[in-house]
Amino acid sequence: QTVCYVTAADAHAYVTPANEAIDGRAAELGLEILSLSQNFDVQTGIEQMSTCIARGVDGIILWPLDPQAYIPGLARAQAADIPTILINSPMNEEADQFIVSFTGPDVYEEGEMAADSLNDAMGGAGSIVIIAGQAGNGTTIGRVGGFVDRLAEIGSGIEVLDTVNADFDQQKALVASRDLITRFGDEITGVYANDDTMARGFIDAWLEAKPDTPMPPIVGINGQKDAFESIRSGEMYSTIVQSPIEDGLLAINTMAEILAGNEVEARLPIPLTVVTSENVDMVEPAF
Amino acid sequence: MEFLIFLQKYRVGIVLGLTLAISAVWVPGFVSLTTFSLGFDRGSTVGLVAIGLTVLLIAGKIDLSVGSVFALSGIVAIMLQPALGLWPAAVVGVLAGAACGAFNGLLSVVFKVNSLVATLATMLIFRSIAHWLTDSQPMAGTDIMFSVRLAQIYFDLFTLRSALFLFSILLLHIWLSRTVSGRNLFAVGSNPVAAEASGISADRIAFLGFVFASAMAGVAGVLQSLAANTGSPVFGSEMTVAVIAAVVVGGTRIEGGRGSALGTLGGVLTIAALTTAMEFQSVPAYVQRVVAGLILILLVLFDRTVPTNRRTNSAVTAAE
Amino acid sequence: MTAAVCALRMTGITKTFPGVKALSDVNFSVDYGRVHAIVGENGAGKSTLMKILGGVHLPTSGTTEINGVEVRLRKPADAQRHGVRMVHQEVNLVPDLTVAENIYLGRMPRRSMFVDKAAMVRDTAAVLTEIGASIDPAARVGDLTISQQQLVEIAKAYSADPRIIVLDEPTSSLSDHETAALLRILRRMKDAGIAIIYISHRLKEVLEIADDVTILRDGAMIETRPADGITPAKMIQLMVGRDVTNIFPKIASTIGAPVLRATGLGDGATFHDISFEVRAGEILGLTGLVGAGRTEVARAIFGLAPLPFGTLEIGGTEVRIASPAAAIRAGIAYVPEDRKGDGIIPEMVVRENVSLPVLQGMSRLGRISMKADRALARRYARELSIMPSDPERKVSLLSGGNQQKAVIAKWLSANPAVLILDEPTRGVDVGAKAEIHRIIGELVAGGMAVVMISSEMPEVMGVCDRVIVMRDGRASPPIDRADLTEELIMAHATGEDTVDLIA
Amino acid sequence: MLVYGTLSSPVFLTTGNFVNVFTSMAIVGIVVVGMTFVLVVGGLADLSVPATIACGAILSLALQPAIGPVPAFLVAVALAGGCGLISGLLVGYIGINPIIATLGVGTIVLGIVESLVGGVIVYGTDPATAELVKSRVFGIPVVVLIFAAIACVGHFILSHTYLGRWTFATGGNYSAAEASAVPVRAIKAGAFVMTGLCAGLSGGLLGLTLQSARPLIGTGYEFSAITAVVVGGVSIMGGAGSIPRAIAALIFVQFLTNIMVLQGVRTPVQGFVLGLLIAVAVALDVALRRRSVA
Ligand SMILES: Nc1ncnc2c1ncn2[C@@H]1O[C@H](COP(=O)(O)OP(=O)(O)OP(=O)(O)O)[C@@H](O)[C@H]1O
Ligand SMILES: Nc1ncnc2c1ncn2[C@@H]1O[C@H](COP(=O)(O)OP(=O)(O)OP(=O)(O)O)[C@@H](O)[C@H]1O
Ligand SMILES: O[C@@H]1[C@@H](O)[C@H](O)OC[C@H]1O
Ligand SMILES: [Mg+2]
Ligand SMILES: [Mg+2]
Repeated sequence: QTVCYVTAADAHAYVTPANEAIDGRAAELGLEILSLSQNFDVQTGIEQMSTCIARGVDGIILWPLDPQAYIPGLARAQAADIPTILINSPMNEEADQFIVSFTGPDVYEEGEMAADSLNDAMGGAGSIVIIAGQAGNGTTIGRVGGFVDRLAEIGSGIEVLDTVNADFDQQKALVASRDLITRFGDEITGVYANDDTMARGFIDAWLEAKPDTPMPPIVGINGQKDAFESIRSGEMYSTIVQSPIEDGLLAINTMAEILAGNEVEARLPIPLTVVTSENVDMVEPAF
Repeated sequence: MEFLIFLQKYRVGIVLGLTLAISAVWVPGFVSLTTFSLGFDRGSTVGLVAIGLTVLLIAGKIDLSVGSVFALSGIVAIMLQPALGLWPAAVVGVLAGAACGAFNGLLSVVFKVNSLVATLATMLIFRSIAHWLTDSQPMAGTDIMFSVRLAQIYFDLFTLRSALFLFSILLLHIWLSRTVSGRNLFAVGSNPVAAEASGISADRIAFLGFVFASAMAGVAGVLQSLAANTGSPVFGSEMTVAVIAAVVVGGTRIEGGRGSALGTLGGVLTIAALTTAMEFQSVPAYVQRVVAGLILILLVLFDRTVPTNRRTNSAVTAAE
Repeated sequence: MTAAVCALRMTGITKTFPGVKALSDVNFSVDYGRVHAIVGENGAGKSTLMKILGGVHLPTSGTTEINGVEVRLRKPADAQRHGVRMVHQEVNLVPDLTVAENIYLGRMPRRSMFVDKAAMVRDTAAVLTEIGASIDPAARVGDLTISQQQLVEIAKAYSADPRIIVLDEPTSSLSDHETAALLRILRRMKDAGIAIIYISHRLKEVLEIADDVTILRDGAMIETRPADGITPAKMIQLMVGRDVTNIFPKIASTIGAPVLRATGLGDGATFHDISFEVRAGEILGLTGLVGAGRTEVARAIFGLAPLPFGTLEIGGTEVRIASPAAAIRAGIAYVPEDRKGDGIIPEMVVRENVSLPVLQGMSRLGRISMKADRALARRYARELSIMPSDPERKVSLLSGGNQQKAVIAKWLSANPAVLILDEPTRGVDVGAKAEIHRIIGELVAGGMAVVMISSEMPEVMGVCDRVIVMRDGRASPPIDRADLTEELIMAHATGEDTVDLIA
Repeated sequence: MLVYGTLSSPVFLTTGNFVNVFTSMAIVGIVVVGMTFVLVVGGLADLSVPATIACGAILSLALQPAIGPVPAFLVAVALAGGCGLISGLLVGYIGINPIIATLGVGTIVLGIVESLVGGVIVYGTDPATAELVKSRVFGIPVVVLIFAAIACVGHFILSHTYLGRWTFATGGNYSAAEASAVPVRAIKAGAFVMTGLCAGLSGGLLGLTLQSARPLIGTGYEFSAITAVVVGGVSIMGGAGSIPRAIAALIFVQFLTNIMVLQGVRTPVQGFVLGLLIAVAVALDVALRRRSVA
């Protein structure tokens, strides 16, 4: 049986290991994977959905980069009796009727966890910048929304100086951080990055601009190796381990269940762990 | 030699035929109505924009801003839905596209800014406006079920969009080959001095060319936004290159004066077929790009190096 | 047959270009149903007068009346509206359109919004047959030869039902057969009452077709008279009208050994079997009518165009020249005829233009020695008295004549053994002309060998030691200075019988 | 503008801010040097820059384990130059429109480089190299020094050598330059090689700085570079321009952006201002030129 996998990108710190996990597991399960990369372009993804349907595959795993735009494609897939699940990023509720399941992290919860962690680090007061992922991406919306809501909920005294989009991209984060550091300088007493690659970008910008000033506490997401090292060295405060491998495995395993005719849950989360200097040596980095 | 000239003349058709033939043999499940209808549908977004760009390139100008106009028109069409209703909002979206074209025309024709530079600037400007209007967040429309209907396939062959594309190509073909204004377009792109001397206003035609190109990008953008029920500031950011490639593969010359509707159809279908076939085979995106790039370069190379017995006496300068 | 009103009356037309007075106070009129020829040397102002009529140029002063009414012709469309159609000296067609579309450009027959292609092709075929051209109406114009394109231009003008038609050297690239057909159609047009203005250097043709002849010289109208009873010799005398040797003083020089010897040169298309030699201290003239192939020969020798046939020797050793750089190394320099197109780099200052061919030589490790660069420019600005003498001026701001001097300076800087000058005085005024001739004279006096291509008879007569005349890509044997007469050159250039001409 | 910056923001006139502006300018600045050659020679624009940057970045990291950091860097830059050579041959010798040629070559080269590394993101294996490019000499970041050196070399070539003079001549009047024994084809091709090398160098430095490289790493640099060059008054029709002017325009654009950042102007508006700046600068340039001719 063939499964179409419309992934976010070929080359990305988080997405690539997820892709590899899916390919590897699919081989074990005897599933053929038709892997299509959107290269972070929604338009491309929408067109690739058509290819999947035309190809008459047995199932589709979609990594949505937009909460709405794929809905007609999902509807088409449903009309063609092709079961579709979403991986990693959520879509709006309207999409629910067209999909069998959404596997992946609870991104809203990640936002909340990040808020708690940063609030701890900053003692409940200070001013921060948020380096967000792609504008309009479901993950970005969830991670920023959960974060901001949680700060309000716990009555934190943390003020958000600015939120910028850096598209889950280290280099864009570097450029954006330079601007933020230029603009706010020492006013920045904390940083929330929507993932660790972007946290890395901020760290580099800070080291470049203020090599002699201590780094403000930074919270990231993903739990990748170099984030662990940064936590050890004190450059980062915490990260949230969200394993791309588990992300990928859950999706492909769920698809296998569906293809075998079994019922699956409409929402299947992957585990999340907050890592700080306290537990950094007890947890395995995600990748 | 005769043979080469034959190849040269029908190169788009030949390349399309080869693509289809090879795909049919090597790609299992490729030959089917569904593949055809969906491949066509996929080509039609790029295709509608390509129609506009074909006209503009024939007139000897270029427009890099079509991708931004694509996004902006779609946003306008979605944004105004609550206020105006779906169809009127769509019309205003297309008009917004045309207005962008008028601005391009103003820069290029009135202020004499080279079209490459002018539309590079407006590419940034229109994209900024798109971000500004949406606050950089994609914006949802009012009726998702309409989008689902729009994506429907009729008679196992057409979606609304692909039917519109095909119809537009037909109109373009008639316009370019049969009408006076169509022929004047070629004259302006090929030798503006001779065209002026024959009483044709080259400036007016170039201006209208910009308006048309942007209006077509507007049509494509509005349709895309309706189909996705989303107006997004990031839509169309990868589009311009794909469109230029399709048009040039279709035999339209970037220096102006030569091109055809059927060529553009061929170019769009070739690229759609190629992409679909390679995706069927799970060929990685970067390999797909190598193949597409090679076809582009080889066709243009072929165009340059196979001499028809032409002896051009009027120097036609590059791009503008 | 004289109509009640003149088709055209141009009164007191003066036209100045920057640095050149192309026309001064010209009066010119044409009647319906007559062929009116304009003759004159190159640069006499014929084309300029016609471009004013065609709405291409505005006159500096003077009035134009068409059909008895004064008109202002600001653009080609204005002239066309008044029934004036032009066949310009330079072909100006749209290469990517078909013959039929070119002929009907701007006025295609329509059925509602569509081009009535059938009608257009039918009419085109009819027009082409009428003027005796066998060209496919559906052919792409860019695929035609120059002479076919010329015929398309003629058909285009003719098919527009003009009241006044202007043909500016329409036959310069036509074969005898095509020319004869054209003259037939002109007679028919004349009988239909059209006013025809006909410009040609082929005097026999002029006499065959014209009713009236106007002679222009140096931008002034010399005389209009009926064609009856005028002879070619008389026409030439009126055209030249001055003592040639006085205007172009020849500087004495001693002629030495052959420097460049060309044997059997041919490019397989525009010129064939060209042989000549040019000696140190000598000016070899290369003349002929426009389009005879002289420029092609020069470009091929200089490595700008392929030279598949023949051999070149410099100072007795055979050289192969594949590029201008090779030509410079061999000691050949070439001042091109199209100053704007091939001569100057407009955005550069005079200094930068002048040193272009020798830059490498004045550089060390790639770095240009500014000292050498400046010195070179100053030296030539002085020697050629380029005005203004500041070498840091943008060359595009100089007058035509001074631009030409800058281009010549550029080639002198390469210190060539042979200098080929293509129309070195085209488009420059009389003063600058004399200067350029002086410079050339001094160069040969210094031992350089010069080949000068020129269409201007007086210039050729005045300056050259020997002359070869080209016609249709072939060269006459050299004529020594002692034997030179304008009639002889004309005879070679037009291929007409000398006896006929003198008679 | 500098005055405005100083008055409006206390941060503006700090060394820290200046160092930042120059650091973020350095990478695109190196590309600007090459792109100036392309525009001056009449080559319209080199759109393969994103691909050549990626080539430099990806290969200088990917080849590190195999051949060591320095050779990897050199090979990456050389291959980027080779990519420029292919564009140059197509444009200069075959006469293909530069837009098409560079788009096509860029697509192909990027695809090949990606295939070589299996299409995934590439990480650095030698952190010392990152330290090196991020280090400072007399307080000036090394990348800024490299940029300054490249700019000087570029300016020297364009304005003081015969190759530069030939570049102007070729762009100013192709057939006149050809008739003046300038090797026009080679000069035209050379401008693209130059840009390939510059972009490769930029990409290599970028890769070493980030210690990771993705295929899309160079996206947008071509337009930033063209922007600086045309705002600097280099005509896209060729034949005029200078590297100091292009760099002055780049600095202008960077400080303009910097001031906008300091003022909290949102990113979309920055794009708007930049677009308008290009349009107005070029329109003015055209108008002034026409007046001086008339
Ligand atoms: N661009 C061109 N394409 C094709 N044929 C041409 C072209 N230019 C000139 N010819 C033809 O080549 C032949 C030789 O032209 P050439 O320019 O060498 O003549 P010439 O004697 O130098 O005349 P001129 O006074 O125009 O310089 C002519 O028959 C002309 O019609
Ligand atoms: N656009 C122009 N700018 C400057 N000078 C010009 C221009 N056009 C023509 N001239 C000059 O005006 C004078 C008359 O040129 P014109 O072309 O009218 O001569 P002609 O009699 O047609 O010669 P030919 O027989 O060579 O065609 C010449 O000195 C010419 O160089
Ligand atoms: O953590 C992120 C993932 O969940 C998102 O969707 O894409 C980029 C990743 O870094
Ligand atoms: Mg003339
Ligand atoms: Mg000539």
